[in-house]
Amino acid sequence: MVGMKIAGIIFSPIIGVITGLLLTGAARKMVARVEWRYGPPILQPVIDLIKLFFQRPPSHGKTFDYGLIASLAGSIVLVLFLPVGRLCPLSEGGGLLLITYLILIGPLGMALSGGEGANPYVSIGISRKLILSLGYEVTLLLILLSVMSEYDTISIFNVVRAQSENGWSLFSWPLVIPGLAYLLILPAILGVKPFDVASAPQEISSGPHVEYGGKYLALSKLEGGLSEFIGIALFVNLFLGGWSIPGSLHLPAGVLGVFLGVLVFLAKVAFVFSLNVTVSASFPRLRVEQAVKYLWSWPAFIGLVGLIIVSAL
Amino acid sequence: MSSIEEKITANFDGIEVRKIEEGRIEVKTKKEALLSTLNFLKDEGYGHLGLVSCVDRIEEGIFELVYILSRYLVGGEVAVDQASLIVKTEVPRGNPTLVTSVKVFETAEPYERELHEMFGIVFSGHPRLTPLFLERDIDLPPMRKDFDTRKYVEEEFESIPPVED
Amino acid sequence: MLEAILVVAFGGALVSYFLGRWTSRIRDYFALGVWIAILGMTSYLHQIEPKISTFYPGFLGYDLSLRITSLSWLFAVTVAAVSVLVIIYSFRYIKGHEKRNLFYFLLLLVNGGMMGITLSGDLLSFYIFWEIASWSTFLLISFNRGKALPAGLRYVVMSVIGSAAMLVATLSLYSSYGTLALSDLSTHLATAGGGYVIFIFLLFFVSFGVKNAIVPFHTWLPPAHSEAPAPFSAVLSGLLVKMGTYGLILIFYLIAGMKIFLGLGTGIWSFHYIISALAGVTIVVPSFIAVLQDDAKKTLAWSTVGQAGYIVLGVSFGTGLALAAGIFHFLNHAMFKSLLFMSIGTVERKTSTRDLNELGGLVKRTPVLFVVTLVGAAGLIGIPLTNGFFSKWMLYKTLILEGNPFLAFAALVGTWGTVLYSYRLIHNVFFGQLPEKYRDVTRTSFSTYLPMVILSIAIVFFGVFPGFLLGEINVVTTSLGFTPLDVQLWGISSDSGTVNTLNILAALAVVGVMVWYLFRSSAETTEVSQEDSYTAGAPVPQGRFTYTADFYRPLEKIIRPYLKDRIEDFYGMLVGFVGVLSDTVRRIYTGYVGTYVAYILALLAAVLLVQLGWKPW
Amino acid sequence: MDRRQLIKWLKEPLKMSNKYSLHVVYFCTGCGIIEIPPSITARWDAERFGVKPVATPRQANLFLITGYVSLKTLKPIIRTYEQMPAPKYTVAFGSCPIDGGMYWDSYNTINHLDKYIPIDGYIAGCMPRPEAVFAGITHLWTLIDEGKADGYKKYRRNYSQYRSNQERLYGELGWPPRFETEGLENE
Amino acid sequence: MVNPALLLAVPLALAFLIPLVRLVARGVVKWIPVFAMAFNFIASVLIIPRALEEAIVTEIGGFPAPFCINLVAGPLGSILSSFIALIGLLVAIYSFDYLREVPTAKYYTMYLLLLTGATGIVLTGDIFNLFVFFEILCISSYSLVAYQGNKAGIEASVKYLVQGSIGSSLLLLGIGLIYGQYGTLNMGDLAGKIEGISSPSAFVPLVLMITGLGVEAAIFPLNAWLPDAHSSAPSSISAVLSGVAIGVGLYSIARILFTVFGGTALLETLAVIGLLTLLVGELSALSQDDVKRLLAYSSIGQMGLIAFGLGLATGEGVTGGLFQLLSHGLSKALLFLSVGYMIYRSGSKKISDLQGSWKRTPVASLGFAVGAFSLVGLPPFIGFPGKFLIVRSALLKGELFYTVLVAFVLFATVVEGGYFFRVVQIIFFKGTGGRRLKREVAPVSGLIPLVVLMLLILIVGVYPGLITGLIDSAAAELTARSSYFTLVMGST
Repeated sequence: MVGMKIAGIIFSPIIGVITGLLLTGAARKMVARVEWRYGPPILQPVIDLIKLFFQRPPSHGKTFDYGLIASLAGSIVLVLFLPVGRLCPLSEGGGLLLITYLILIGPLGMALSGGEGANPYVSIGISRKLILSLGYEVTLLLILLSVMSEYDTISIFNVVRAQSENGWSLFSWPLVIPGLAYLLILPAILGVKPFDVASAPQEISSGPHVEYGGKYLALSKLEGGLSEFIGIALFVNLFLGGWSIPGSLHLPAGVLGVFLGVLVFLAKVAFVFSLNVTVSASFPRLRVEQAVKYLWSWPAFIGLVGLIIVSAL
Repeated sequence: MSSIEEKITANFDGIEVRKIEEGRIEVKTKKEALLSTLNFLKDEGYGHLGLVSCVDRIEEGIFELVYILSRYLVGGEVAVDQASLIVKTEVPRGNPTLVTSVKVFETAEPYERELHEMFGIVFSGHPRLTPLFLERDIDLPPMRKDFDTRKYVEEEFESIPPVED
Repeated sequence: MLEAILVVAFGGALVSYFLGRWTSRIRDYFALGVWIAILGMTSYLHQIEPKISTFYPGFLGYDLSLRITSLSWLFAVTVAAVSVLVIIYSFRYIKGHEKRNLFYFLLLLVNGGMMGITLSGDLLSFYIFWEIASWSTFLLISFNRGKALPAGLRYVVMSVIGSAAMLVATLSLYSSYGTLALSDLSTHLATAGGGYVIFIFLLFFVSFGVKNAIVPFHTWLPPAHSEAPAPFSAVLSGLLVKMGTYGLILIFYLIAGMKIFLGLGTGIWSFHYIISALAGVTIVVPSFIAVLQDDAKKTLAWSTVGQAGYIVLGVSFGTGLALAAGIFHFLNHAMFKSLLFMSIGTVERKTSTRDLNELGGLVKRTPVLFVVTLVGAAGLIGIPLTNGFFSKWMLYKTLILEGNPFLAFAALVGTWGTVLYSYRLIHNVFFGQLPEKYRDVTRTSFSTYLPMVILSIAIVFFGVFPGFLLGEINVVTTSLGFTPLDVQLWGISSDSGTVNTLNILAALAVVGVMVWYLFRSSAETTEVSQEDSYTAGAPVPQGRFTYTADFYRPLEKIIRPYLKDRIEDFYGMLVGFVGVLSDTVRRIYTGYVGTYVAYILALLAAVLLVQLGWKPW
Repeated sequence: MDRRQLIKWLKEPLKMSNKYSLHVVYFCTGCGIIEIPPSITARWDAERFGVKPVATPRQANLFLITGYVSLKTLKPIIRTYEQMPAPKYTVAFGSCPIDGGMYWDSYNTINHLDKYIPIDGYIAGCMPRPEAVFAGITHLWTLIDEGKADGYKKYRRNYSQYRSNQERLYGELGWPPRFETEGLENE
Repeated sequence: MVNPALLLAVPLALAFLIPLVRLVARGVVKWIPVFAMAFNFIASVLIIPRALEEAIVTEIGGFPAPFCINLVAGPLGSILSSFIALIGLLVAIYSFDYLREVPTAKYYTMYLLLLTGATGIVLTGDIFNLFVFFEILCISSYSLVAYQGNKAGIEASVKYLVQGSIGSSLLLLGIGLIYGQYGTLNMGDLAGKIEGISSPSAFVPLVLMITGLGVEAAIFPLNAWLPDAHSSAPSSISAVLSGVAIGVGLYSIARILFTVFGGTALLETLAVIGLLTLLVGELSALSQDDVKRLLAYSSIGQMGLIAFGLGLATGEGVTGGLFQLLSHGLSKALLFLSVGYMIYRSGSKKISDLQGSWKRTPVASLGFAVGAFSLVGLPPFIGFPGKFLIVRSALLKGELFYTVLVAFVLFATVVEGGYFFRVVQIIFFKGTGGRRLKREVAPVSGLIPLVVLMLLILIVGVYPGLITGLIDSAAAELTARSSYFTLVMGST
């Protein structure tokens, strides 16, 4: 078991970061394909990163640097608590409640560092980000609570293990409703096109990133990719049964099993992501009020109904 | 309903009214009578001041200011003859000063600023005769015919040396 | 020892007043010395077995006694510690004020009253110290002129109503059991009828609810906290509001005992569930009202109402973990809320404004203040390495696993309201362009930021090693009859879900260093001033380039209509009614002698008539 | 991504990454900007080459000036150029930035833009078509390869001359000099 | 051994000596009331220990018991007389040079007469003698109310005169009926003779006497004179009136009800009327903007509270009532004296003009705050034990009716807190914009009574045990009707 833990500690952040980057690359490719364009090579984000790390950017002070470092560190640490396939190094460290709070560190770190940039676009971006997060957080909390009270545990590892025994929760009765609600708010959690009010390049010249130059932009791109990965990984773990394969066949034990588990997990993540990108490629950007009004109407209602049913059963 | 020409000649003396072609009438007036003419025409329904521009007749030594008025509504409904009226006046090149027509037509304000900047015509009573387009203050207003633009470019821009390593 | 504490506390207050009239420097250090001595004495009482000592034998037929139990020790030490820090902070804050001796006298009186409340052994001395603390709070709230007066009046009327309720409850307890000492009250109450217990609980709930600002009684708190002088509003919201919690725990668990309190009523309509539902409402609504406030102190005041909701929810939910979470959150809230009030007070003193729409850019002028406020706000939100997180985590865990997710949902949504307003506090005060008029803001002096630094270190230390506090709390909960929690230094480990702050710290540290190294090793950066910012090529407009006004305007448009405070209008209507009543009554004295004589004869005739008619006498 | 490419990547990642990831900030002055939308969208798709428009000069490393530069727009151009992080390249569209083009004798147009900011490459044509833009960009790649696209180094080296030219043009510029002007011939 | 009769004789003699002394040496005049009251205070304090074991009964006029006028100085009488003497002494010192403009001898004579009347009522054992001293008290207070000579003063005293005289005549009518009925005027004798009050022959005189005394004791419908009288009288006088005069009136009602008629049934209605007075007093005080009127209404309220306490008829209730009587006397005297100071410096009686007076008159503002807090019943001050005893005895009766009444009492306390704290806020924290007459600093001699009263309020508040012992025995004497009878009659 300890080997798995160490493997987890080393590999799951790397997997997280790489898949994050690949996801952004694939997203740009898919959006291009939707627009009948060839689109950049999949590894374009990697190239961008290398270029950005060589640029000599301006800095606005201590918080400008360390806020961003804290934000990226927070997101990477979050991946340690999230089961990536079978790798879940710190699973007993606090479970879903800790994850809901760790999710906060990324955006808050970014907001702190952007804040010192002293640019009005940053303030507008941050206030939109927080309002939007309030919008989708109401539904997300309803979903998490219904999952936790359904499986009667607060550790996400138990949730995934329970799903590997009796089927994915997206297709089990009471949890299909929260699953549906989660799908509705997924673009808002990822901050993708219809809901990317916070870092809209055209309106507020990419909000908090307005003053980010070379390595600052690189770190924020890494953190962006990672938080997208986390958003989808949470969905996959809660509703698509993490590393479990549908039907009765089980993964072989040992290192091969772990490897396969990770692959299955990543496949699910890729599928959900592509579903999401096609949605986002064809939607214009909403205003903040419209986004919050939408998020507080249908998804919240569905989430509430889910929670009532779960707590009634 | 007598045409506009008789009306103008009836009311003002020392004014020439000429019909260039169907729908365009030219009115030449003195510098001093300009405001009263504009007022009169505005009451006649020529409520829209299209343009104020200036022609530099260097050989006669005058600036010819051209006001283009047009009329859309007569007594409330659309006017039949869409005639546009061209009011001209002359100002000596020596000291080109004229009373501003902003009091009659507010829309004249930016045009008069531009004429002041480009031709150096001083409109007395104008709310703000500040520079409008030019970034630097040039001693001779550039649109005047005696302004040699090649010499100006030569002095100002060519004199700046290219950057050698 | 207990009597010594109280004598020193109240004596210190009096002496500091007269000392202050002579020289202010000696008074400051004297007050500090008094309270450091008290802190020493209380912490010396650590881990002693509970003992009772009567300090005043014959007060109107009772003997007033003091009593030290693990619960009262915990509250007493917190009171002493926070008041030491507040006194240090108010050296500089109140330096120029003309009535500073009065301020010191009242501040020490309030702290002494709170020490008395926590150490009192029977309900009468509890009531006496409660009253002393209340009226000195009233004087301190209305200390600054202007809007502080109506706020002080509103506070004092509600607190007099609360104390009247407590007086009736204490005396009806006395009339039915003949004794007021806490220890033997619990034996009597065990045999009491359900109706009587509910009557007593309701009365006590009214008086403690007023002090603890639970929703129906919370309307006095926001104006009072925002108008009181900063050091006192730190004490007010850090400690005084929590005396209500101490009272609730005292009545529900110590006197009535767990069985009775949790046994009242069944299911949804059980007494403790109604209080937790009320606490849930107290968490959600004030947190969102706090988001829309423009005045920094008002935001903090509304946030105190919200956080007090957490504590009451923990206390009234009924499981051992919930009570531990409630008490732990009280300690945390005392730390980070007094820290935030002190820092906002310093900002207000430096820039003479606390309107969030005008402040900005102070991070460059006062970096220490920024770091300290950041830690305080992190504690308020509950970022994992701060102590706020740990108590909230415990509360959610027990709420979910005990099977009522809706309370958990209310608490979690309240947290998100906290995230919004605490980030706005940081952003609007410290970030954005530094306006011209704050260019020459000086750095904070040592005696101002020392207490804040100590508090921020405490927040992070207890966030990383909660075991120290949890050990104490465990002793308290077991003494109240709950099963002890399995407490480690780094957190709680139980089969249904453990949290280990050490591995969070380790992970964050390692990953942080790696990211810092990656950051440091890439191309070096050039320092740039705040004028050099992206403005699409145009020059930076001086003074009009900061956008922190109306930070959450889009959200405000959506939720403003739902947050109208109907309770406040109800109270306004009540006061209006009393005013009308008093006007009509005043009409009786018409001013004509004829009517007065008529009154005399009317009374005489009425009495005689009644006697002739019905012979009642 | 054949083997030769891989070796090139490993040998000089800076050049390669700069070549294949040009984040562009367009300075839409004059008539050139109408050529940019078609070059980004479906038909010509600049993103194939890693050329992506970005919101702020801070995030960009390619500065595209798309037309004649009047006296009033030169100031924002200088500010934007100086706000971009260090390895940056500038490309000018059309003939007007070269020597003023058809406005060569106008009192209001800047004739030789490279007297005020370093220009790495020009794309000729009185508004070049998207194909010409891509030709320009691919040519820029070769310049980067040979290390000749070092406009930003030249600017820093001869900043005093640039600065004096700018001040001669405007008199007083309104922002302090970006680099210390005396004695910076190293670099 | 001090003969209680001296307590009356000395102040009376000195009162009439004052005009003579004024002819001879003007300066000495203002010292005489101080000597008189000092003597009274020392004498009554000396009487208390002996009176505790066994009440001192002295005959005046040489006749045997039922026919002579006898003074009964029991624990109740001695405590109240020492209380009256203390307040009188302090106010005498206060009005040393407070009324510098027109302190003619008439002020001091009237003042001494008022106090002798009060002491006489407290000590007397004979209802007619009670009426005589009652008259002395009323007449002297009429004249003192009009002392300032302004229009409001005269009008208020005329109203007071009209109602007072009606009250006295009713009292005299009651006494006549009783004398006709039972042939004796001695309280002890009457206590023996009157059995029940249900028969009209006993009930009618009782009601008449109570209504008569009620006018002076400010019971609800009868107290219409009090707001004008107390607010337009000079502050020192209104301090004595509120502190002592109405308290003594209430004592006489209690004496009539408890010992002479033994009408315990009527006590419950007394409690209800007391509550009514409390509510009316507090509510009408809420919307006042003249500070002395506010204090006058609060005196009505407090009298109602004391009547409510006495009306509880249990031993503890009466103790609470008497304790509240003393605490009200002290606090109200302190309030009126400090208000006198503040008005003296700020020039107007309006509350809004008192703002910032903490800077002009710090001691007086502190006095006002202490008095206000003790009247509202906050712990370290004397008001708290008073209110506590009353509320405890009401709850101890256990009936629901009384708990409801207690709820009303507490509502009244809240209202009282409301207006007192508003005034305290205006004095201390409103800012220094108030009107400021350039009168010089008030004389030091005025501050001594304030400080003494403050100390008394604080010490008795913290250690109520000092006087609760005395008050318990006084309450016992009041409620034990038969022992009074044997005391007075048995001694012959």
